[in-house]
Amino acid sequence: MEGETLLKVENLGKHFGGVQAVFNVSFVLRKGEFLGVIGPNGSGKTTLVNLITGFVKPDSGRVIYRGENIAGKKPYTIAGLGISRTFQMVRLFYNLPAYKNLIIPLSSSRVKKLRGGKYGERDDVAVDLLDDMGFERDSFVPYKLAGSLPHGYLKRLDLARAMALRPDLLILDELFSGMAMSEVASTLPLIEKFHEEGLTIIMIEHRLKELFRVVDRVFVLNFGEKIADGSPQEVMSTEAVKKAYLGIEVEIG
Amino acid sequence: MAEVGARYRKKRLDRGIKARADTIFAIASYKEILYLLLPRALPVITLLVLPLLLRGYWGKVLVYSCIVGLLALSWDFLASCGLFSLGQSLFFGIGAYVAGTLSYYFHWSPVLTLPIAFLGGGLISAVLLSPVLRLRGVYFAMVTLMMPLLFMKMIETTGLLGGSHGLSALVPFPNDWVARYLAVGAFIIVLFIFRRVINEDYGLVLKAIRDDDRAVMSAAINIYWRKTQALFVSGAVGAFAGAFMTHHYQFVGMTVFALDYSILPLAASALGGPGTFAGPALGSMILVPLSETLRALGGLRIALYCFILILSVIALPEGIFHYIERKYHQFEKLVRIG
Amino acid sequence: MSLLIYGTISSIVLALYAAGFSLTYGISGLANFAHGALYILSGFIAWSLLNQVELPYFLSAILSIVISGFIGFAIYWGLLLRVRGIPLAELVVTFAAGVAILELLMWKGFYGIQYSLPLFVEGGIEIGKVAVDYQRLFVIGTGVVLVILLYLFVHYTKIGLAFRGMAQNERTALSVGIESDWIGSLSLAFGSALAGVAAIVILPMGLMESAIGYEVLIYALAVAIVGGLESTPGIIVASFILGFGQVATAKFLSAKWMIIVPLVAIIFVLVIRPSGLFGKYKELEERI
Amino acid sequence: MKNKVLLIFLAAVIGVSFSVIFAPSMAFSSPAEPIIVGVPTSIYTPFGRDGLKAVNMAVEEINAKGGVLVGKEKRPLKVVVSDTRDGEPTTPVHDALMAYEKLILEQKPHATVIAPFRSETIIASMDLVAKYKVPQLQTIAQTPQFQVKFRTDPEKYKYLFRVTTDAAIDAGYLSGALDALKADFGLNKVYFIPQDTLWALGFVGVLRKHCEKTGWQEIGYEPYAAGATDFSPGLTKAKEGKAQVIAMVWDVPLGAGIFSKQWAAMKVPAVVVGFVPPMAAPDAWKTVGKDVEYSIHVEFPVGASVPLKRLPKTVEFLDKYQKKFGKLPEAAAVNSSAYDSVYILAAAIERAGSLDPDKLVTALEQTDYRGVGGRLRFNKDHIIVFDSNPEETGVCVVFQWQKGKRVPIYPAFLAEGKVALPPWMK
Repeated sequence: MEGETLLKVENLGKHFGGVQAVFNVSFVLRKGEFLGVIGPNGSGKTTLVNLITGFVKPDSGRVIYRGENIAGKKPYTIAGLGISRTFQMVRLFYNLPAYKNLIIPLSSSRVKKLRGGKYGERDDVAVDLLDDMGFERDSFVPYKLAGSLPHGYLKRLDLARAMALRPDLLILDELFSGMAMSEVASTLPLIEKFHEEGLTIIMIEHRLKELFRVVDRVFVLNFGEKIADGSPQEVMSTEAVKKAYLGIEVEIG
Repeated sequence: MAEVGARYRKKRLDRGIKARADTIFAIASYKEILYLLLPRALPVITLLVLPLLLRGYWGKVLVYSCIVGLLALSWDFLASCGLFSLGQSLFFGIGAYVAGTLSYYFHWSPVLTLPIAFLGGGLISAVLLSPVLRLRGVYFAMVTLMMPLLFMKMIETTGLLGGSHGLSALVPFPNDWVARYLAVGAFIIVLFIFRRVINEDYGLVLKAIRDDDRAVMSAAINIYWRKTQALFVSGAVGAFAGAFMTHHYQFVGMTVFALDYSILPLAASALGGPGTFAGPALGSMILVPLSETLRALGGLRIALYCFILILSVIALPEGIFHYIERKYHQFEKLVRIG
Repeated sequence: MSLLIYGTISSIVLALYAAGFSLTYGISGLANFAHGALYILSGFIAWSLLNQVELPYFLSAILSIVISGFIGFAIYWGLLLRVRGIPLAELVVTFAAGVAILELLMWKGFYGIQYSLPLFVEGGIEIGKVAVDYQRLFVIGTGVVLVILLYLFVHYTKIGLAFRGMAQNERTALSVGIESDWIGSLSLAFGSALAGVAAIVILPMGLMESAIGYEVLIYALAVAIVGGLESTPGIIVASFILGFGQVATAKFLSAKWMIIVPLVAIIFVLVIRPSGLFGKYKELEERI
Repeated sequence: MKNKVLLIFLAAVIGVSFSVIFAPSMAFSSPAEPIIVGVPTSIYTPFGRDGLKAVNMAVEEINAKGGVLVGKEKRPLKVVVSDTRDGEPTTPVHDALMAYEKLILEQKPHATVIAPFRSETIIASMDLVAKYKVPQLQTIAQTPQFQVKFRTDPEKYKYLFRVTTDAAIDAGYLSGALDALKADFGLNKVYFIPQDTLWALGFVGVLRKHCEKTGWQEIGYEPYAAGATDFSPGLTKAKEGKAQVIAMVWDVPLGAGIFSKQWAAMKVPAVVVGFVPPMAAPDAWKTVGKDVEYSIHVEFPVGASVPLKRLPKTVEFLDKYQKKFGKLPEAAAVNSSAYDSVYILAAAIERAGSLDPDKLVTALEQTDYRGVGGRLRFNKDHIIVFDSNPEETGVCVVFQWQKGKRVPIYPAFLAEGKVALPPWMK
């Protein structure tokens, strides 16, 4: 699928003390593309996300989003440009009701621009969003304290929080980790739906099976370096990847 | 009751008036309306009546309580977005000097100086402290602690703004009633505006910044700008308090930056329960009259605040307001065991 | 010449003020706002031991240092234990404790001309036509020795290494069996003792007054902010900047502008490099 | 459990405070209702502490004689104290004013003596006094701002009186001592170190003018902040410039103490002349050390701490004081004023025959009282006139430490010795 370039990462690099977390990584992401990022633990996936979203300042390289270099910009600026992310360890406001969690992104200037948030309306919007995520509006779930919700719900709440920004690029950092099979099964279609609606998505995942079902392209990191990039089939057939994932054989469905 | 206690036990229940969220109520009767209004109406009425009852010195004390109350409120507003100040006297002093200068050199009346001090004070505070906002942890507290003390020394040594002699014989309030009701009024208004704002989306964001600034940033919200706004609001309120005292005593001197104006609000907030505004307000209404009754002790009073402060931080972190609130919303009944 | 000498002196005085504070903070992340109070308190303790218990000067000096160390220790176990780990609560408690101490001193009437520690050695000498009294030279000596000792202590003794472990990473330190509360209390004790040392060498140059407690705290904080909270070199450099700055202003401008120096320095540093000259810039640079 | 305890504690606290709020003000009536004399001052400072002792002494003496005659009946005096704490530089002036106001509103004093310590508190309190019309006889603060503000509205501020000297007077006396030094030993190099507050600057200002006129050579003039803690720069300059006299005026104990010690330690070969309480105090020999020897100080007014053979009243006062309290007053200033002010007040009340403030003020204005400080009369600014003749005005004295004794050396009619030059300057 040929679309205009949305995000262009050029030999990005970052090290913490001695550890080279990300080394000279480059890739191009087209509009409407669904990119999966995989790699063994500690291969720098999360750091890559932090670099793109501005939570960590890169030592070298550029991140070009819609033609402008956003490397080293503040996280809120980047988010304001439409790059929204979820966290591997969900960051939520546990002492707020679930739906109130969405008020924070909804009251950002970006959303104001896109949606014109008049007072009082936001609560309804929040509840709608949660309804889409599977928090039935008429149950008590959306109004419960976030802290009292089970882990699966929190993950989806985090996703809802990310979506509340009306992002152009959604980055999912191991969304499925710790989710029950059934929850994954119910969440995956949501994400596919977003994609079909034209949202560009980067998905970092350990559950290769689910990942490969939805992504167009996969991109493998190992020790902070890109070792493969391409369609799931070709990627998994390359030697390097086989070595990296020693012993894991994946059937591609 | 002993034999009752044998076969019954106490059971605490929340009054079932709240539906779903905190903001949504299911009101069934006048009784419940009263139940909701009483805790809000009662203090207001009391505060409005007190100036008429109190004679002589205790009228002054009421005014002073309100001033400290304002400082405590401004402290709590800052704290609500994670900015922990040890120097409310900075805001107090800035306001006092803005008003004092205008009144001394241009003989402007409070009608002008108070609003100017309110806005100007907020502005100055925000500009002065905005660099610190980028830092985490104790930095903000440290800087806010030193700033006023350094300002005090600076005015003393350089002789600027009247130096150690201060500016005196400033324009007073027309009469005592104006002063009293101005203080009480400002106090009530600020209290209710703050309580309202903090439950709005705006306040929600502020509290979110306190809880987890990264998550807020990932929601495309410029936390530094929000913090600066909070700084402005808090500074403005503190400055108003200072300006008021300036006119009330027709004098402003370097000691408006003194530690007392930082400790009192802090102690009041810790005692009443930070994060609720009602708590700090309540706290100052207790602490100031208390300290006046103990004036004979001289310097010991300050020490006493400190003990109260320590005690409430260690023993009752939630503050007395939360406690009262909880008690108000719960009722106990005896239920038969088994 | 006199600029050099007196600049050095006041720099070292500042360093002594700040040393204890930053030591405690560097080790256990405790901002001990009772520092100034402990400083002047140990001064008064020494005074009472000297004039009321009538111990020899040397003994009462040592004792007062030890005592203030113990007070720090006690503050930790008595007050801080329950709020440990909540930085702001810690801060309020220490701050309140400090102010309480100062006000109690004031209230007990420790105020007046008679409260002053005698000089260690009367008189002074001339260094290149600049008169310096022995006490001030002694201050310089103490400062230098102290820094060296601290370095050795932190780098070569078991407990010192434990301190560093705690400073670097609390969790791992715990995992290798370093007991956090124990270290924390010790760090506070050491910090307080250092305050005591500073008091003993500096106070004889003048009178004692509980108001000094606040001043010491201010300067300690100023130095810490300018230098960067937990970095020892930062403290030293900062105190030299401020010290020489002040003396220079006194010499070339006028004595009354001295106080402006720290204020300007702080504002400047905060604008240029908020975490201090040598401080690690802790804004977002952490893995999440 | 802890919470319960805390809450009980708080409940008690609230109870107490409110019971006090609504309690009617205590107005017990006895056959002869006492005349209330308020003392709103900072009772921790040497000035306030010893001044208060002096006041109590005077009151006891008067009551022993049966009290003060108001109209027909004799009424005793009663002292009520309120600590303004304003001696501590960290105390907010507002707080001091509240303490003062509390005293006025709750104790209802008929007049106040001594009054606050710091100049700015006095200046600020003037409006308070004018508002409540309670005559105030202040005996500590000497700021020239008093006259300035007084003149802006004499009618409004008429309730304020000052029973002590003005900085200019003290300076005048010191210039006399300087002249002596010049005449006897040909000293002519002076270095000025005033405390950077109005009264001290005024004080030294007068000295400087005098020195210019009389051909002294000014080595340097360096005001220090009242909170200063290091005088080495100034002292070094003085030493480098070969100053023979260091004119020092300082009232804050801390700085003064540091100065004394530094001056001693640095062995600056010069005579200290001025007002440095720690060096002038009776026990300076002990606290500061033998180095105070030969230093010259002014005492205002006479009788504050140095007994003068030529003025029996001062000896009498200080003897009584020493008998009563065990030691002489600490500061070489204003203690006798506090003592005199009570008698002035009593006399005025008897003249007025009533306690009505305005009548009292008129009576006070006619004051002509021969007290410890000399003959005390108010000028149009409500300040006691001081000059050089105890028969006509109030007087001060200049003394020098000689062999551990404080020897009056100036003016001539009070001198008990001649000014001496330190051996290390010959």
